[in-house]
Amino acid sequence: MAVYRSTTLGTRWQFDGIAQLLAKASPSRSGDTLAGVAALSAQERVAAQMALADVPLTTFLNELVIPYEQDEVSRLIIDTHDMQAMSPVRAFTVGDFRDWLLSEHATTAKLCALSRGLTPEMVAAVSKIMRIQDLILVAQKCEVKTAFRSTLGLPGRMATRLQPNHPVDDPAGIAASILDGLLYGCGDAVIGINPASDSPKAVFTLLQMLDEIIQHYQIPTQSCVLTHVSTSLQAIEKNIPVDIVFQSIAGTELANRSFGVTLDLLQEAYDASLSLNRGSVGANTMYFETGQGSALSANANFSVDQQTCEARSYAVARHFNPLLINTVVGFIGPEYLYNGKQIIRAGLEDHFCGKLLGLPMGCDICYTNHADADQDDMDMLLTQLAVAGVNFIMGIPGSDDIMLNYQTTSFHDALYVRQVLNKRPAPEFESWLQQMNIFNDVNQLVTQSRLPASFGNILSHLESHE
Amino acid sequence: MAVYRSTTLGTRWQFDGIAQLLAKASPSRSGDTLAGVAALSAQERVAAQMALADVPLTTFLNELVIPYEQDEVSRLIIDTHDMQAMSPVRAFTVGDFRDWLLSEHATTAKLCALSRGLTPEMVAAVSKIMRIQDLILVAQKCEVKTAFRSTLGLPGRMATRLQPNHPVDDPAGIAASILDGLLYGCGDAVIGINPASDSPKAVFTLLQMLDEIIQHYQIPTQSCVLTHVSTSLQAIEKNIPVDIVFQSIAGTELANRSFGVTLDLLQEAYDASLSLNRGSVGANTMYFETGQGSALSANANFSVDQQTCEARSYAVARHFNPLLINTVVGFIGPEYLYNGKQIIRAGLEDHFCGKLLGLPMGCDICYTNHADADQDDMDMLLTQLAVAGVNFIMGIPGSDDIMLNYQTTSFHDALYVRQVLNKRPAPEFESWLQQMNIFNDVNQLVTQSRLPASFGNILSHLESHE
Amino acid sequence: MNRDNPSGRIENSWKTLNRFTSARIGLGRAGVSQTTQHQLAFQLAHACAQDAVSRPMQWQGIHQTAFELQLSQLHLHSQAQTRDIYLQRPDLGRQLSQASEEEIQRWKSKYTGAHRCVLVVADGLSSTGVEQHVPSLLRALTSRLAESRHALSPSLLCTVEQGRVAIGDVVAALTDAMFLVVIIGERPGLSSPDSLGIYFTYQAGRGVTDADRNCISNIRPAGLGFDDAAKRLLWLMDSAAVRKTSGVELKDDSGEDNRFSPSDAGKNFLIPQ
Amino acid sequence: MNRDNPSGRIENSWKTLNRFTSARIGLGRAGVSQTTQHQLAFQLAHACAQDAVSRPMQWQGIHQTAFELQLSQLHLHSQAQTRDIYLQRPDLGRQLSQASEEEIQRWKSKYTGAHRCVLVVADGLSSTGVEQHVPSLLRALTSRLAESRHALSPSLLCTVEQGRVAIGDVVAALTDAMFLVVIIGERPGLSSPDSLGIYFTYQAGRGVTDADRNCISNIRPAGLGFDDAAKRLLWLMDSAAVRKTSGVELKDDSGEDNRFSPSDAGKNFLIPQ
Ligand code: B12
Ligand code: B12
Repeated sequence: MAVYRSTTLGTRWQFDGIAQLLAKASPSRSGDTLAGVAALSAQERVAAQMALADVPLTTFLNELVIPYEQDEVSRLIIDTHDMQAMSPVRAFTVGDFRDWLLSEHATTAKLCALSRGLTPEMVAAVSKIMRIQDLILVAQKCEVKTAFRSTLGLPGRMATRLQPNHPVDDPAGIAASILDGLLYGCGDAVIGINPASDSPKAVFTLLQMLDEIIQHYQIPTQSCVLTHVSTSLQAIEKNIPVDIVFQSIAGTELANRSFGVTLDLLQEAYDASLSLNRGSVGANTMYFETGQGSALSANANFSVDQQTCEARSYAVARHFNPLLINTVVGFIGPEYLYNGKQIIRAGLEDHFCGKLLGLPMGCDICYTNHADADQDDMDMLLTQLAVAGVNFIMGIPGSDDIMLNYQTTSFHDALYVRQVLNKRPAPEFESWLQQMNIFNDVNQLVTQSRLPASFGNILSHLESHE
Repeated sequence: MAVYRSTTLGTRWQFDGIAQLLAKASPSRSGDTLAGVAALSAQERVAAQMALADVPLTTFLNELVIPYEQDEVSRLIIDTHDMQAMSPVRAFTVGDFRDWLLSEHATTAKLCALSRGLTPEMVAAVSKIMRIQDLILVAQKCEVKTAFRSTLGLPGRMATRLQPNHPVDDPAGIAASILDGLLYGCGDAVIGINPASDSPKAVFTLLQMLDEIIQHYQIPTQSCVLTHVSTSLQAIEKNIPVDIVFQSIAGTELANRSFGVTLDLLQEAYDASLSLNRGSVGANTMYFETGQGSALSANANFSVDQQTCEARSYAVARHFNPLLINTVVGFIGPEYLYNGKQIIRAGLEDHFCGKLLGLPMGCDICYTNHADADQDDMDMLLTQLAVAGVNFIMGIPGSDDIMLNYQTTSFHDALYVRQVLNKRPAPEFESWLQQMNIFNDVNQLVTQSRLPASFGNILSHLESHE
Repeated sequence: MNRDNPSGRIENSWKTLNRFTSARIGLGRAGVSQTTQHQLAFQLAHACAQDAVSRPMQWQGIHQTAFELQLSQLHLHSQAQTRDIYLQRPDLGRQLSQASEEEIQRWKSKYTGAHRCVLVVADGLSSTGVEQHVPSLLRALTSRLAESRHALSPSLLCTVEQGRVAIGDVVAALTDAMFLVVIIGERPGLSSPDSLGIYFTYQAGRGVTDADRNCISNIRPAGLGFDDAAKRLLWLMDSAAVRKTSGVELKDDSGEDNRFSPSDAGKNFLIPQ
Repeated sequence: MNRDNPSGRIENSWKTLNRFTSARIGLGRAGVSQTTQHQLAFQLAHACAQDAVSRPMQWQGIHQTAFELQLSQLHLHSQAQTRDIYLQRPDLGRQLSQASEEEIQRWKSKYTGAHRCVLVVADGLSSTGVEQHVPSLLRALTSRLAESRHALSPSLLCTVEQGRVAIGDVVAALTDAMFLVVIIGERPGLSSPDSLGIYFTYQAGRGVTDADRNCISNIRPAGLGFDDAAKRLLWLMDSAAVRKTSGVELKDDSGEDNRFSPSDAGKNFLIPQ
């Protein structure tokens, strides 16, 4: 195992192996402390960052944080690395790499071309020696475009996932949330339901329902039911209309197994979804969710710090050309990200790492009630991610998910970003919103007290049926 | 004393007097806890916010937080209140006022016209029931333009104060920092030195020096030496070139007295500065600094919460049509704002309150080494204030003030904002930067390794003299 | 607060749809933002939800019910001694204290009947939910399990303080149970501070992962009913007994109706009939 | 780290001007940002400066010097018992503990000589500065004050643990001193962890405000020299004795040269001569 050294004001430090070096160089967070891998003092952390800054990028191709033989994610990372694409930064140390990323040399085009030449460990490493403003500035230069029925990731735009969850998957309850979301201009990234139940039958009902709505109102968006990938496979077999296939993933083979998935299973699902050919403007068919701490929480982190594990999950995602990838940053709880500050930094790191690796990053800007965080923290992360050019965020009625029991961004929050940073929805969805009289032609919300005529008389219908 | 009441889930709460209600409704911060006025639980805080939301705005004209007879700041607030200007919001409660501010009704023009109809207590009150995104969204709609030799506060622009402090006011040391700052595009708000010494002679030397530099390089900016107002008066008497007169101010008469100032003294200084007529594009001649906690730290807070005290200092500032007002938000230390989160929220509150009151708000985005804060916190506040449209920020070499012993924004930080949010300098200064070959015509920094020719051969001159 | 409109507030007529969901729909707006009223209501709910996490648990009701149901009982403790430690050290919430392990061993050495199924009730993140709803859920479960074709009635109920889901694995290993049912307080939501989850594992024991479990979640009056939950669990257990597996390989095909009661519930009213 | 340029770093030739200032000038840039090297150097300095705040104070050196200078000494404590309390409760750092008040009273009841001036040394926010520089500053002060026309040599030196500036007022009140000189550790800066401030008050006592004090700040080797500081203080005290006031009404017209030593220092080189 390689040994890394540095000296600060006369104190000499030593780090055993690249995984330890990465962990000690990580900005402070509770999950790394829980895992026993965090730096023990601020000085030790800076010492590790200094040593890390001197590590050549190529080291990460030779010294793996989890051995090649032991982990299929490691194998995927190494086997798909594109040495040609890496050439502009191949001679760099991590410190040089940071400087280059910030420099005028690193244009949008160059960054796009570079992504397949980068590994998760390289981007995790450089993120650890970056300030928040660096994470924002570089991410803003990246552009990752994907499409299915709407085009996502275009400059000046930000999309939203409409998340109409319900504790017993009741179609009327879900329809109510969907209507509310659409009337607030939400849903261009995907209309995606987390099903409370694992029953295939319930999942199929929801898939059918979403498809009907999208078709009936001709909404240029896609549907997704966030069930286990194996259930989506069943649905596809049964000819249930599946737009986008979802799966939670993590950065180690073992953690993925605890989620009941392998790369093979994901490949199978990806192939199946592609075969359906349901996209109109593009063929990105997968949706992944990740979040710092999931590997550790499954006892499958191998002493790798949680941010590096997270970046490794992006290598898994990248292999399947997803339409969306979402870091659900404060979702698990304070065991992994203690407070608002840790959640904010983690969200910006994840977005940065994902974008550099060429992924269509979104962020579920969220917190749980057992964490030391509140709406102010979410506003901070939201505003900064929007400046950094996040592809999409969540949209949920009044920020309150009544099934997953956590708080994420509301429909109103997305509109706040549209207003203060002039961020537009996906182009196809934007036209639809204008047609439906939800937005006016300068993209201001015009929804008033009553439903726009474009929605017909569904409400009075309902009343009369009662 | 009026009593305010509310009920939360069956618990009944009572608040004695408007000052107590305001204090209990304040978002948590260490200074209010120190003062013994903070809410004792999250529920009590929300209960106070609910009661506060129901208070009519006119209440603040009748029930003062410090009695009229007892405090000249209270008298100033009441005597200069413009009832006519208040008419659009006169019938509102604090809660209505928040909704109106967020609504489309509150346009830039209407907000400008309203400012003299608002008192500090009204804006402090509404800020307490606002989330961070509200503080940003509303502040962004406000526009406060001032001018002297440069025009500040125009939309799409953000200025910087170049702060070239030195521990013994050494002119060469100060010149080195000024040059560095100019070469990084900094200094359009003011070139302002905090003198280490209180000696009038040293202050006069610095004033003379700044004037020479501005004249020699024809820089469309103004100078300021941040000495006590009485020393600036001496300088004016002695015909030393004074552009802008500085003073630290607070929100109560007693706190101002501990700073050695009264409204009369400030008026005298204001009149004297106006008489000089040195501005070329405008006649705003005053620069004030404030910061939450200063009244409490002078034992002069009268059990008023620190954010309300801070807003009251803006009434003092407003009376003298300042070119600049700067909330030095994390400057005093953790006794008043404990950590990054408190500093950030306070900075955004101050900016919001100042802008609503019609003031050209800037923010010294800063922290001390005894606070629980770091560069990441500063990046967060910086990014959000820039979105909110802050008029100006500080610029200092490498964020490190070697005389005041604290960290504030660097020249680089300002450029970060220019890049990610496309914020331009003051128009006159922008032209100058382009002439001097510091910025190119799309406002990108072009400074390279050597001095631009426009600075002549001062460096080689210096070498040859050694 | 003045509810009229000079302040520019816009209300939403469709907020009446909240008869179908407790989601915060139809809130209206002030500009693009939430109105003061809803903003403050949210803040209050958040203050209360945070309190719910640290609310201490009262076990009497559950012990009493278990007694009435004639279940053998053990009261156990994880290695997380306090709430504070529990929140910071999930690993400790997954391990039994030494004393608790010994207690199980004592029980086992004495127990002579057939023992296939163990029930574990852990406080998890919501003492409110566990306290208020576990008694009803226990009644529903025991009566449904009694119907089982595979004789799945539990022979032991373990209540665990400061427990996480995976602590059940240890209990199952020590008791040699083939069927493990963990009932646990889900983390409290803003509008759902009282929700329960059931995690079922066939042949649990150390080394098991979450992929080996099935989950029935959102059990509470405003969510999945207690008897519905019991029926689903019964189906899962019966199927596990036949297929000899649980987790991702065992889909919940119970076909239980997951509908709400109100008249129009269950219907996607967005598509005109 | 590779110091060449493919990474796009730009260095600044004028960084040599750092012979005039310890400010972080001429850092160069990566795009518009600080380079990795400077970014990490800053982080290290910050980690160290934070440590400096909590570093415990060693008083021996100061006591020893005072003893050599034949100053009467009292060692006192504020009401802030620990560093932690000190940081959160500035009000307690301004009050003397009961025991310390009594100690002063005992001293006063015994002291018979003429007593006009009291010296207070408080740790303030930088134990480093106080420990390292107060001995030299004390020597400079006592020798300068001995020159005073108004017989201002201090008759008592009080060292105060966990003290704020205003604690001197209490000492002055209890000792009945006319001249109060507080030497205190300024808050540590990133590049100046060792700075001292002197706060002087004429006729201090309870009820005095900061407007009544004069301040001489940034006393340290890289800032204002000890003897220069002493000269300024002497001037302030002499003038206060004449004008019977201190604070904003007493401007520091001492005219002391505040120049650095290096050859070009003191010159505004931006204006070609
Ligand atoms: C937190 C959470 C997670 C976290 C768990 C990590 C952690 N340390 O807590 C993460 C993000 C990793 C996660 C992942 C998944 N989850 Co989940 N999760 C939750 C959530 C929001 C709260 C759970 C809780 O409060 N537990 C109580 C505490 C005290 O338990 P704990 O011991 O601290 O934590 C354990 C459990 O949370 C368990 N767990 C969490 N999710 C799931 C899902 C399944 C199927 C199982 C068996 C166990 C399990 O894993 C944790 C570690 O052992 C629930 C929603 C709810 N209202 O409960 C959904 C929920 C349980 N999860 C669900 C699903 C579907 C998943 C995924 C299968 C999604 C996917 N397609 O990949 C994955 C994989 C799960 C796995 N096999 O490991 C569904 C289950 C539906 C069902 N009836 O089967 C729920 C109900 C949400 C939903 N409707 O989408 N989840
Ligand atoms: C913090 C600070 C403040 C804070 C004080 C509040 C607080 N609780 O700390 C605030 C922002 C209110 C402040 C205000 C001013 N300050 Co001031 N301040 C400082 C600073 C940065 C640190 C002081 C320190 O570390 N003290 C040590 C701790 C342990 O003491 P403390 O008991 O906790 O705090 C007391 C002192 O800080 C004192 N104090 C702070 N500033 C000043 C200024 C003067 C003239 C006096 C007599 C006392 C004083 O007031 C505090 C409460 O009693 C110094 C710079 C430095 N390097 O020291 C400048 C410094 C002392 N301030 C200075 C000045 C000029 C001012 C103002 C007069 C500016 C103005 N034009 O209005 C005002 C008014 C001061 C007053 N009369 O009250 C100058 C003094 C120059 C001189 N040689 O006289 C300094 C050196 C900075 C500078 N060069 O500009 N200040």
